[in-house]
Amino acid sequence: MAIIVDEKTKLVVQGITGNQGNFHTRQMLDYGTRVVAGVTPGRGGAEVHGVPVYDTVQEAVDKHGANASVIFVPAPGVRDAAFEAIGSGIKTLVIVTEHVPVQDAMAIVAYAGERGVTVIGPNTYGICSPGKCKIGIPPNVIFKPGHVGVVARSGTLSYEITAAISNAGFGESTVVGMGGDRVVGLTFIDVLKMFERDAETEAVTLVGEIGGTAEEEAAEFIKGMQKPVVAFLAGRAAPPGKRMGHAGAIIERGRGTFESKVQALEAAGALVAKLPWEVPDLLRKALGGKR
Amino acid sequence: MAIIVDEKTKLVVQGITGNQGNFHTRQMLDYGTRVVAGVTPGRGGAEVHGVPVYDTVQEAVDKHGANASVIFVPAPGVRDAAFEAIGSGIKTLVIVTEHVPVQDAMAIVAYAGERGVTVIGPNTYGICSPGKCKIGIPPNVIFKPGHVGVVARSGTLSYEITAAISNAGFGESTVVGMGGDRVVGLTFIDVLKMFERDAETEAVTLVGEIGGTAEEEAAEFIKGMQKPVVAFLAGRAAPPGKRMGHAGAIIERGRGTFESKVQALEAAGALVAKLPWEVPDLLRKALGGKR
Amino acid sequence: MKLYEYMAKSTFASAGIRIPQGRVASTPEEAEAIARELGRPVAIKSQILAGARGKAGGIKFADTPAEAAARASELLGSEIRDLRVEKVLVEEKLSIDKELYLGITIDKALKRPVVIATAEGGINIEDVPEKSIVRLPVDIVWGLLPYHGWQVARRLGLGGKIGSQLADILQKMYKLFRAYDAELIESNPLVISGENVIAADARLNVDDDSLFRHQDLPRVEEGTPLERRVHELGLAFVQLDGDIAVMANGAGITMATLDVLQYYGGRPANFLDAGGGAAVEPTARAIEVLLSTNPKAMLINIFGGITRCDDVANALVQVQEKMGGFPVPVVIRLVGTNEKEGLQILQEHGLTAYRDMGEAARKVVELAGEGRS
Amino acid sequence: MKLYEYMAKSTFASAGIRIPQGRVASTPEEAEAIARELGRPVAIKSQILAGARGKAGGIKFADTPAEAAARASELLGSEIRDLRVEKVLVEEKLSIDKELYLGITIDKALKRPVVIATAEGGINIEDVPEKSIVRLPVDIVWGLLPYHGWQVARRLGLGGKIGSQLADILQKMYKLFRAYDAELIESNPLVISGENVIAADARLNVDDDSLFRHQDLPRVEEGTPLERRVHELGLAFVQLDGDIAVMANGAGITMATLDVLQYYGGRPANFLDAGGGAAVEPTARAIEVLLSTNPKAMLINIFGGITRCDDVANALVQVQEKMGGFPVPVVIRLVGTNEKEGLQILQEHGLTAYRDMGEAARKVVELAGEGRS
Repeated sequence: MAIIVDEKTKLVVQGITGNQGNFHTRQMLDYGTRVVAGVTPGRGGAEVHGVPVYDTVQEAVDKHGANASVIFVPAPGVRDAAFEAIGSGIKTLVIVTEHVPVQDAMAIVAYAGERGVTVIGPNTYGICSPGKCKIGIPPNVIFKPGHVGVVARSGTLSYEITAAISNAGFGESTVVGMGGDRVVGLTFIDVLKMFERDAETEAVTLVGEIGGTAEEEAAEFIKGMQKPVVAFLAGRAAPPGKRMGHAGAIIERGRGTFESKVQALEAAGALVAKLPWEVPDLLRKALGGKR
Repeated sequence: MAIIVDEKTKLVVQGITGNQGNFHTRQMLDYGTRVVAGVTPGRGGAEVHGVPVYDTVQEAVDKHGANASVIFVPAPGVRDAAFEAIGSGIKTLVIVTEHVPVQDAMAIVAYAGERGVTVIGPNTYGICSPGKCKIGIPPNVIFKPGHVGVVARSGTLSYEITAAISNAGFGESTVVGMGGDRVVGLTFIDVLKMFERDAETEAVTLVGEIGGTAEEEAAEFIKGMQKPVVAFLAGRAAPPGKRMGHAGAIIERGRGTFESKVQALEAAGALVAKLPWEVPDLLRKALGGKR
Repeated sequence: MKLYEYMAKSTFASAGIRIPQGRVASTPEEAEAIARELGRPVAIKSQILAGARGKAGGIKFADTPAEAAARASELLGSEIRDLRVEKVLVEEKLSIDKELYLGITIDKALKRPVVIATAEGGINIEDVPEKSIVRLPVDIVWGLLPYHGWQVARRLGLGGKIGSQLADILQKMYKLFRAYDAELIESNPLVISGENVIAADARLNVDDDSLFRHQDLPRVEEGTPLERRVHELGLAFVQLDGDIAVMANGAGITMATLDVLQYYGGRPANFLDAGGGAAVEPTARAIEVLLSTNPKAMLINIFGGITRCDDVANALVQVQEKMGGFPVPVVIRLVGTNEKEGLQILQEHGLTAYRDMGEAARKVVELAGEGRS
Repeated sequence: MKLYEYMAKSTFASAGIRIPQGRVASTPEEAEAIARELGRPVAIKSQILAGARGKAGGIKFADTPAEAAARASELLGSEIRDLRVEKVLVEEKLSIDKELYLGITIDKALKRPVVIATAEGGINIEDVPEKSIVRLPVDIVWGLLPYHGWQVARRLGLGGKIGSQLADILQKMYKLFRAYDAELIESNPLVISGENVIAADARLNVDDDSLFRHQDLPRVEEGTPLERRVHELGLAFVQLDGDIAVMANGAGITMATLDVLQYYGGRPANFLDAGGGAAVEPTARAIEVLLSTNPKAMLINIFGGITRCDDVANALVQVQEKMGGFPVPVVIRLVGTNEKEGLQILQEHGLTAYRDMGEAARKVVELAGEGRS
């Protein structure tokens, strides 16, 4: 099981001949991900770490059965690359590139919606179902196969918490980085639904932050979940109205404050950690309590 | 029963304050069609033949439960009017206007497809379920309630044949003018499927013409139909390569000839009339044979 | 509306698609001057609105400016495929490694644009076997994206810089297709010449119905002088070989009228669709034009819907009075909207009408002295 | 990137949206000249990147050119809402019948543009009750169509010519929104003045990530001088009130670092996200900038992913050597990619690092002399 990606995932790397694409293809191969092809238009026929390079995603799909793609191309080319992946029959699309124009992101998400394609990102570290498949850029060492589903908006904070979960002995079913941009493919609710259905997942960790109302909306769904949810939220110390790097992390009109998120999540039955490394303790408590 | 429109159809007329819109609103009211509202942006508050006029289709939908619309606005405004109807929740859209740019028609049809809206036209005389509802511009007198479904590409020829069917004593379940343009909302197959399912329809008359391959494609479907089909095709005398008024009626590359259409239809079991007024005779024969 | 090659090429160039160097010329002297400027062998191409010019002798080559003048002189004023050559395009003669075909048109069944391409360009696309043709339907909403160009290139067996250029050209052609409301845009041949891909020919047919938003485009007229006269009345008209003039209202009924005439052994002189709701004036003018072609007889077949029978009757009466009576027998069939009023008007002027299309058709064939005996 | 009102208004005008007559001025003399040209009472509006200028005294009125010069002189060089006024916009004073608000922004949850409008314009949109606000999500694929404008007009209770103008303005604003990759475009107030609808104010915020395709736009800088210095390094930076300088890699972890510092009683001096994979040079420059603000201590919190621990270590060592030792205590937490190499480099230069974020945070709070006792 696990969600979205697993040992059946066959990955194509768009922008494989660039520095990032090249480096992380090596990392993903080392992790055991089935990287079946790379794409760089005009570079068809080349090879990167033994992975064949094509001019089009269609060739990777037709010749290797690729069903997932990861995009490392520079921001101005992301829209085209994403549309190519979606139009060529890819079912899971991970967009690592940051600084993608938000109107491009809206178009990509709309097109993917029409075609039933799952989009992770833009501006995501990616996704990992430990022991099965890692797509994106997180360090290989932080993951451990297990039964906690992790879903996060931000990257490094998510590594921090995932490493804490692994080190505490739990391990993860799947770790999903939704991406830090204002418009991304998945919502917390999308991912929570998948974890709720996934037989391998016993508890869920949600890593959120101030700004927007995504956590408040997630709380509505959490109310009806069978599986326990442990949350950590960043931004308690952020002053109102200051932009904290993520375009999404702007406190607007009294909504999306740290307090409103904590309140909503706790009211929905989630346990909210005060410090990142408290998450494993709360997981222990939650799993003890509900099971 | 009948197909697409019936006594439950509530019509809004877009462009009701124009000459054509005004005149045909009167005709449709006389026929008994439930014309519940008209729309002309900037003319909200007016009345035409007792029908209230609004600035937006949304008001007609919200206040009167309009579920169908007919468009009489000039060609340059059709795209906007059609998008408004589709976006406002209208379910059946009849576009009478001719000379709509074909790229506009493609966009309208694509948008309607996304929203599950039935589009009749552009460049159609409309649709009539005799005794229940007439939308568009055909003369009221040619229709008679009955059990023959009529589907046609062209207008006046379709009146000719419908009148012949009425005069012969049959009457029609529904008469559908798909529209004479290259790109229109419905195909013969779409309409044949509906007639095949419609309990009130006992036989179908298909009025086609040279050009394109719509009749050949229809023949494929007719093979599997339970109900008998009688066809008439125009264009036997047309010289190859000459454009005969309908943009669709160009003979291209040996496909779409008169002979290929007759052959395909006869092979599928349809009876093909040599002259328009032979249609009732063949209907009599077909209904006698199959029933 | 079809654009001449030189017009289509100028849109290609404005979109950044590479075309051969050259210009259009109306006289042999201009052709010579252009050839001298180019300073190399040239192609001289008749500017007519028809395909397969090469086979018909419409394209010639010249090595020197003097030769260019001579060849242009042969072409200018001549008739190629029944069309008079008024301009020639004088261009550098390309060195050709490979000829491709690349076009975008509308797929009526799919209701969307479709790219058509083949590596076997330069000849009639109709003659290329189906398996050598690449078809790529385009989503009208999302448009033709860069990767589509690459998909087409790969399916034509092209890669590297040539593949990249082809992908780029296709993008630009699609932008033109949309920007100009094209029914068809194509390059045949699209030529691979060394490291470059060049549109050696260009065609752009604009949807007539969209012309209201293309005021910037030149207006190109097509058809015989007679056809142009009727088109100016806003009516659809095609000249045919027979001698029974025909007017009906609606394309389908007009075609069916020709079919019925032929069925009874008559030979129609034309297709004239008076359309839906044409007013008295253009209808009268159209009748006059038809009579001016000296047919043996004329058939007016009206089933009034938007078209009102009284309008048609008034048009007929107007022409009759203006001409002092019809020069040939005119058979009228008149039913539908305002039928009673129409028949009344005819009667007052000594004209009669049939109610039945078949009878009217048989009568006009008889009066024309044709038909089955 | 926020545009100044006068820049936003020039895009409005280029799209055909009516704006008040007037021009921007940098001196009282210019303001006077513009008022003279206009020949009527004027408004003089501070050009600063902040809302609610009116309440803060940033908008003044003048009946004569001399008065305009006096008012401009008061505004120019002053500080409104902590921002220095360098330019004023001198415009005709409108006669106002009604003030509307009309804007388009991005709805993150719906992942599409959304029109926001209210008939209660001219004040803070935040203060308008929800029921008076019209929201209309726009399909990014099909765009904002003419009828949407009419729907908004009707929901604001507008019809006739005023409704028609509002519908037209909304269309044009959406085109600007798309053309300029806007995050926000708005007019507040959009004014009904007699028979006209006029954008009395205009705002256009462009998506920073899209600037590569907007080379034509002026570049407007925002933030404190210190913030601008760090932004030039390509890093996200916000000044705060405390005295513990902070650098971490990633927005979420940086926010969490601030939270943890605060939890232990520390007061962070800034938010600095060194981002994913910043190179040695900008990292070193950022550390220097942080140290230049005279904090009591500094915390470097790195969980290496794309960011490599050896790069961060090298940046620290570079700064240490350049400054001849750190002026304040620097606490380093370093784990993740190339951790071993990073720790080795630190050790060679007499520096140590924590593995645990909590310990590092407690330590830096202690060294800053803060925290719970």
